[in-house]
Amino acid sequence: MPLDAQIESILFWKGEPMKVKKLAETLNVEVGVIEQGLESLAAKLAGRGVGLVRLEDEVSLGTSSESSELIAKLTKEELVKDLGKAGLETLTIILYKGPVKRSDIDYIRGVNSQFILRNLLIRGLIERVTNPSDERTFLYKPTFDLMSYLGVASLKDLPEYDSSIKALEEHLVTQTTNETTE
Amino acid sequence: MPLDAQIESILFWKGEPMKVKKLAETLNVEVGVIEQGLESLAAKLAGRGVGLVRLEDEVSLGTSSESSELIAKLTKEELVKDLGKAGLETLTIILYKGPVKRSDIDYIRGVNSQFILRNLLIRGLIERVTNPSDERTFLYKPTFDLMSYLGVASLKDLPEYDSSIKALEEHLVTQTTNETTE
Amino acid sequence: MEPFKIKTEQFEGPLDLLLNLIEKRKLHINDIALAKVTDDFITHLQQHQEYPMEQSAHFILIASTLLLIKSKSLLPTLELTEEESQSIEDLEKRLKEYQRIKELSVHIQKLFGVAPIYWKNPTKREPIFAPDASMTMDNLYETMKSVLLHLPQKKEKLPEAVVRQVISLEDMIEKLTDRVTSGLRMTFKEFSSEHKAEKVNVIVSFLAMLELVKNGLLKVDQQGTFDDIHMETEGQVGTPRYM
Repeated sequence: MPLDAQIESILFWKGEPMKVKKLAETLNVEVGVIEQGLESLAAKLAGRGVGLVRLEDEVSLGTSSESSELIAKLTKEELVKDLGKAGLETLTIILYKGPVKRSDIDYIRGVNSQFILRNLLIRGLIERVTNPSDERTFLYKPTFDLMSYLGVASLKDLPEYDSSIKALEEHLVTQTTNETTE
Repeated sequence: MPLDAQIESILFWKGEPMKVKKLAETLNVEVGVIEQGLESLAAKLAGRGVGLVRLEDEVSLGTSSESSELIAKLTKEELVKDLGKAGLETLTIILYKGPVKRSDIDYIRGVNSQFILRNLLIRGLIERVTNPSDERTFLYKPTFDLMSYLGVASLKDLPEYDSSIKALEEHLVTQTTNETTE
Repeated sequence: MEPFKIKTEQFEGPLDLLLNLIEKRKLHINDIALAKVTDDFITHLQQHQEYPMEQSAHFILIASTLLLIKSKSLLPTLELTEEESQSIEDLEKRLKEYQRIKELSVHIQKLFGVAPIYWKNPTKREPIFAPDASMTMDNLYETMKSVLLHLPQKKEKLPEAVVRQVISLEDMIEKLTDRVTSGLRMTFKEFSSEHKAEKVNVIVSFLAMLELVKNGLLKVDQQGTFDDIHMETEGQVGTPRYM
């Protein structure tokens, strides 16, 4: 059984996002080999009813976005589509800039984002992880459920993703130098 | 999107067997057409990690038989894995507050608990029952096995049961009232 | 310039309001645009006093930077400290970044919930009772205590510095009003030198002064480019209408 098929089996069985590293351990190969397997799997799934969704170091299988109307008819779960202005702004910052500190979100929006972040966390649209460069703070990043709502298989598929990442990073550099005066 | 891909999407999402007739209704075609689509899907899935399983008038997707060893290994791992902080936290809330809605657990923890609940269910630590006051939602409660493992005859035997419940309830009330203003 | 009519719209914060004002006038983000919308911004603040304490603190901080910009445009001789120039520069940068986020958020709005990807429903499995060594009564109780301890606070405490500045704004208006009603002829330099302890007071004095100017309570004249600004009352001075 080829590696891409093995990966497909595991992801199907799991039905949840899985770390690439975990796949490598399970299949007893290097991470690089898994990455190749994932590429090959993605190619084989092209045009099919199921596709590979990637977010940072995790992957998951999901229905292809062409079939969402079909599934929407079958599912009883109603998607809560209302984000509100604050939610929309905050999600945009996290999507195009994440993982991002709360202070950065507050700085860009000019208001305290505590409540809206909590709201988005509870809705499962974002997640909070410990900041690797400062253990006392957190970083906010998108979840697979957010990808699901947006119907994108990768952040790179978001409109203007590449150009905006660059623009925002330039801002961030100037901001970090200013931060010491705050 | 070709019919076989549409069928694949639906069966993938469903996660359990589905009647061929139901597929025909959903896709608004004759049963015979679905049968052709299934044949074509089976052909496309040959040699892959996921295959079509047929049982009388029902079909489902399942991991291919070559991967059964791999899956058995993962299943075992899942059961012995550490619950972790998030798992223990969720379990504690269900023990004290159960039967409890998922949204209440999410509010109390301030994060989404979807995957953790799934793991606790698989491990037989909690069970899911239909919410008597809202049939579309579920309530989570500790299993009998868990109670006897802990040696508690009743939830009231848990340390500081009354005061903890009171604090949780108060929080849930303020949460709900805040919610409407956001 | 005519004060811009602002619809009763819910703004997410001072930057949201400011951006809205600039975009309504079809201006690019720069100091000229900011000076132009300063009055609109202050007007909005006066008409919407219902913002909660913390919110209005953020608004007032931005307002003081705006008034600084406006003052500079009215009085080119006004020397800005490095910190003041920095705060002006910062405001422009933040606005530009916020504007970019707003543009991008249009994409997100269009995508959200339209063609979702669905995950696989969990396949039914017979549960196998598999407890974990961490599941002891002690641990469960400790975990409950920690859960209760970490229940989110209803309101986050307002940073003290912010509160102090808000309060000083009101003080300053009161003091300035007292001074001018006594018909005293004074210069802005004298007035602000009484409070040189804190830079923010200078801004706030300006704010108060400009506010009074706008309400027609004061006449400001500047004799020469490098002269001080003279302030004097024009007839009867009432309490500034800050309600």
